[in-house]
Amino acid sequence: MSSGSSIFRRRMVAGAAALAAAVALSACGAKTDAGGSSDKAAKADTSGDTVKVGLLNSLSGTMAISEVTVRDSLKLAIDEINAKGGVLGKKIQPISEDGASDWPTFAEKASKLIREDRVVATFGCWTSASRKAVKPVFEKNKSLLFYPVQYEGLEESPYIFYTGATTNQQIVPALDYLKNQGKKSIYLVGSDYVFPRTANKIIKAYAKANGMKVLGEDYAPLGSTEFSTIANKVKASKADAVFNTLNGDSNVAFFKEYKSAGLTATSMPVVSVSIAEEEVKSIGSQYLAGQLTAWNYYQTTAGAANTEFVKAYKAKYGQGKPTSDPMEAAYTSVYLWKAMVEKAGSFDPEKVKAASDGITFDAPEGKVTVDGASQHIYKTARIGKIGTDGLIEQVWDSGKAIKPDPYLKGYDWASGLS
Amino acid sequence: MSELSGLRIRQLRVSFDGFKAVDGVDLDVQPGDLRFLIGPNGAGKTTLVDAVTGLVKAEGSVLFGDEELLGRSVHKIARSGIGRTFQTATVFEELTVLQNLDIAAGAGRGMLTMLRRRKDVPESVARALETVGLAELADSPAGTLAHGQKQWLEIGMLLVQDVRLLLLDEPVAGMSHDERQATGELLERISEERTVVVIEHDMDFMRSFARSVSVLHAGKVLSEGTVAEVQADRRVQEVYLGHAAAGDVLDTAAAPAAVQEA
Amino acid sequence: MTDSRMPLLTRIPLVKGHSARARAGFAAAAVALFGLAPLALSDFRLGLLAKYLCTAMVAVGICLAWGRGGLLTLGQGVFFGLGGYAMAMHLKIADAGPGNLPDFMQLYGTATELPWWWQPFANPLFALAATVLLPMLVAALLGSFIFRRRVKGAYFAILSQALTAAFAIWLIGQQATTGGTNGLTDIQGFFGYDLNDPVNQRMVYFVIAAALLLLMALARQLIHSRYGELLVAVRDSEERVRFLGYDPANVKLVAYVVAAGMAGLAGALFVPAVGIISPAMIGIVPSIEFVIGAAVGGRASLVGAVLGAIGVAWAKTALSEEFPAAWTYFQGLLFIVALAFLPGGLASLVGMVRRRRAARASEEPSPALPVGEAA
Amino acid sequence: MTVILGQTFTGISIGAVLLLIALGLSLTFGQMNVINMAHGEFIMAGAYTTYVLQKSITSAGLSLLIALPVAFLVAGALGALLEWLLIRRLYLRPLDTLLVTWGVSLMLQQLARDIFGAPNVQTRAPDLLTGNITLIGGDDPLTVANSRLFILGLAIAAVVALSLTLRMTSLGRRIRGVVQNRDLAEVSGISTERVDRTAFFIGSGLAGVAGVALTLVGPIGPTMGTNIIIDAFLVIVVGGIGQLKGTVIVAFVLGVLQSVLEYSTTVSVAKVLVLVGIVAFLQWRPQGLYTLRTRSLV
Repeated sequence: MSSGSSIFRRRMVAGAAALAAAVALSACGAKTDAGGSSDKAAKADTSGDTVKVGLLNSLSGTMAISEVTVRDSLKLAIDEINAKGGVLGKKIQPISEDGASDWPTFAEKASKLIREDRVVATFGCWTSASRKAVKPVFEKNKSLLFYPVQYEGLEESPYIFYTGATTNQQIVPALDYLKNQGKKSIYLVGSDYVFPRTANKIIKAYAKANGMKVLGEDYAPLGSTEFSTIANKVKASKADAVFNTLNGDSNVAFFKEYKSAGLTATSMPVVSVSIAEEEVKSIGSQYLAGQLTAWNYYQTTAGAANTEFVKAYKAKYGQGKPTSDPMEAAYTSVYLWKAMVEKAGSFDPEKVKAASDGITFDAPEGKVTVDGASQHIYKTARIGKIGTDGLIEQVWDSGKAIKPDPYLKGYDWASGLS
Repeated sequence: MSELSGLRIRQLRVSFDGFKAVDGVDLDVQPGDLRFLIGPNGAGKTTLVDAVTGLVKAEGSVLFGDEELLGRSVHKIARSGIGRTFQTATVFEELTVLQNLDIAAGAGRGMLTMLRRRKDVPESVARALETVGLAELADSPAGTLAHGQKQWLEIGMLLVQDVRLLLLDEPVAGMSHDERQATGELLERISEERTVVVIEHDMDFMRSFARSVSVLHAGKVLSEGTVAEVQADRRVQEVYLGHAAAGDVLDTAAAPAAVQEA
Repeated sequence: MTDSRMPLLTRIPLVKGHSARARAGFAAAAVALFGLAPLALSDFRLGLLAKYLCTAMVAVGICLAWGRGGLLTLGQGVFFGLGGYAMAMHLKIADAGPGNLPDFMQLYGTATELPWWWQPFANPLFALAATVLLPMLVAALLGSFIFRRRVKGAYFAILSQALTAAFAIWLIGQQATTGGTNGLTDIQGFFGYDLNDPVNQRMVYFVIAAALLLLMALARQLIHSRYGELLVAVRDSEERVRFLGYDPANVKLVAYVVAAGMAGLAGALFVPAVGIISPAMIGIVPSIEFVIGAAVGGRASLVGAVLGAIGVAWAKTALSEEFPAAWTYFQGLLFIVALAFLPGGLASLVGMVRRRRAARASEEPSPALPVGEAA
Repeated sequence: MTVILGQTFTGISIGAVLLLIALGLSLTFGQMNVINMAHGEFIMAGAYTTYVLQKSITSAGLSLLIALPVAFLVAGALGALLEWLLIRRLYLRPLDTLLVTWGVSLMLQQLARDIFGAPNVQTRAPDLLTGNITLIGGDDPLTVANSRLFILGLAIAAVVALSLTLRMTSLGRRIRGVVQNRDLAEVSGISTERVDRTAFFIGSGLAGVAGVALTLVGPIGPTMGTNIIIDAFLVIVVGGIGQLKGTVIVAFVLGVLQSVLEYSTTVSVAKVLVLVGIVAFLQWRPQGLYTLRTRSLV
């Protein structure tokens, strides 16, 4: 008995010591909060020759494929700005954090960037879920996030600038295009998450008001790669077109199945809103040629600013790397932030916000303007057709930059949506 | 100590995918008997014990006292006072001898007792430790016991379980001569208060300790009686004892298997 | 048939503990958690530690179910999620205020009032009880089916993994009422306390630390009770236990249900600590990550499992920040090394060193403890 | 009517994919009673083999045909290596094996990412396999995709080849001997070590073949294995250990069930329902559809 208990005691003591060590480990690199605990908003550090900005992207996990390209193009913009002297005379020092495709991790890393690294602004996030996860963190700490991806709208956070398209700059124009092409019925296919479900809600409202029929609506779990049943249903519906909000791997399986079912871009075109140049590369133009996409930017978009952007990107990351809409929006977001800071003459988030309205930038997609009220930007909608060479050729654009309307207040048919 | 009960098996049949492992066995074991079941490999001995203890499904009838066992689940049969051992000693190797016995003693314990710590050694456990001669090793992990000691521990577990019928599957396989002798004497003592059935290939051991013997062959009872009666049975000699060497072969074959699995 | 006689390597003797000494150990842990950590760590790091401690709470249950009971549950995410959602549902209702719908329902849903299955969670007592009881109830239902039919070993592991996948898919599919992939986010208050206030965040940390110690004490009591001995017996030879007159299904069920309750509590406390619960915490990958911590530290050792869970969670934060690719290799290596070559986890290293030292000190062979792998 | 027939065909084609994935798994699970979580990554290895071969062989059809045996060898070699390095050391520890092979699968995925990049890669399918044939013409035609027919044919061929190997060759007899009674097999002079490794080689090789087939219908990327492997495990669990017929029947039944439920509900609900069905099934047959009876007691 007694020998047993002494062993146990030593074990517990050792355990406690180890626990203490673990605690010390997690303290590594920790800085104590200077301002004390009552200070709610962490103050960004602008005292030195450099200012830190956060880059918050998934560098691992399922979303890494897409988000790494965004991080790369953010770095490109930062390098360019630093080469030309920085912002307000200070060099930008990017702090890159991995959101690991996991929403709580995004929240944790956002918090770290703001409170530990004291960044002046953060760029990143891709999925709506990750944006929703970090939104309270940025609001709580009164720090700015620049979000570069097209999304489902219905959001205006005072501390987020949205440089990707909201629904009235991507989905609604795409529907207008289909309507003008004489498509009377559509079938909705999407991955099972927030963006497709919300987008489809808007599409259904639009269809109802515009005399289009929605013949079916199917969602596949994210990562799902078995699409034979959905292809059957789509085929049986005999719709005029398919509106596709699938994400990632699912697109590959869907288009392979689509072609196998004998459906083609001429018999039943598919409009996709999540397929950019990079995705085309991984699916294969064999399956995609002739299908449509809706974005605000393509690698082929005309203009000197884009030629330069594509050239710079390829020079930095390799000739084989295509540029895409979210990458362009991310690149643009850094320049927009720079312009706001310079106009405000300060890195202070409140002053930057106040200075944001009307800021313009000659972006690769064309001239963009910040709408200070919604903190979204004016963007031109573009419909593209995927060519046999894997590039996307613009077949239609909205002519002018569309004013962002995240809550679709300007559209009567959308009044019941939120 | 509870009252002695006997075992009464009628027309027991067990088949595996058409193969009749036990094919209409009638068997009576009197209360307090020390019965040996012998027979060549594949005769159905172990399957018979499996059927009685609920491990395999069987047809027919198995009465213990006047309780019908067939159709009950394994642990319910165990609770009605029947315990068994396996060809390979299966004790809980990571628990101590004492803990092994304590678990065996505890099937009837209530929730509260279970959730508390063992404060002292229950009396039945202490007695069993003495009976099987493992008192010295009470705090050793069972995994460190020698092969023979594990078999004794298993028997001890049946004692604290307070079973009225012990079914032992080759308890002396792999034991030294002295250990066999000790085990045999232990079984004799136990059978004063309980009914014991032993499956055994060791003919010497059988001859020394069996009170009665049943010979199984091809899923049926071939012969039954005292050692002398069975030995005198021509049919038994033919299928089994007749091949003089058969018993020896079986003995030596059993040994390495036991060692390997220990 | 499968692995009821898994020759385990976790040859850690069941030590007869002395509760006074154990209390000293717990006191030391309490000092570390309540004294040292808050002093040494910034608010941000303390928040991280709170998150790690939540995974450690799950590890306590895994230690019991897997380390002691041999039930490799690759589905703890289900119970973590149930607890987390139960808590978050209440907090969302409370945030919205009486008569209002939680924000995401207004965005994605069409309902004008709370779905019926949300309504009970408006009651704080119901929600609190549900965080623990709901996972336990689900585990009891599942377990009584699964164990009674003797689904075990790898079958059980695969089934539990499939269940967690199914649960995550279901949650995601119900966007209007569960928030879909987003989960329940933007949680502001915790029973009247503003979670944005760092002081309250600290309080949440203390609650979590206290809960962890409580669960460890509970698990320790169970492990050292007669039940704990029986559980090990069931792990090592289920059939044998059955022949002793026990129903092993019940023995396993208790461990499974308790582990589920612990995961549920962990999930519930994760919500105020991180401010979000989402299906990302529930699927196959997070469920298996709960297991790896316990495996590295030592699945059968309570302290080992807890430290392993904290250590792995910390390593994930630290390494994935700098080297995301290397982290994946490292994680893979952890699985391989911990399970193939050090199945008792780090705790078994401590044991080995101690035995060697004891042997040297007494110049006698060490007490007969079988070391290494059988068979 | 066409819908019902169409969904049945779809189900059979889903089942064929499942079967092809699960076939090798069934062999390794039956052989050593271990769940190999890295099986999905062997499938991935097969798919990447196709991709690499297409870089040097431009004809899509020819490269696909060559990829079949090459992928078998590549994945088989990986499997044998895994068996030799790790799994044989974990004999009788199925749960540890499961987690260890999960670790291996993580590392293999990352390796693929480092070699081929994180994004999916594309392969070209031969034109013959991207079309379809019409079974019932008319207004509501019933068509079957050629790629699916190819996979069905491949799955049947694999089953036939495997079962002939198991029945007719001495290797097969040795494998079956070990599956039924390892100790006895060992005592009778069979080198169980060599049989184990060979079985693992064949089982993993079949995963490679499945990977080649999957390039026709799904994405080719580092995570392609994990996305489909759980379904394959369920096939094995429900089918039972060590018997091909269980795997074959269950793969097709699950495929049809999945496709019918998907059609009548949604994909998510179908997945959940199938799982609930599996739990219910295991209540009825806890060891799966078919089990080998052995006389081992514990």
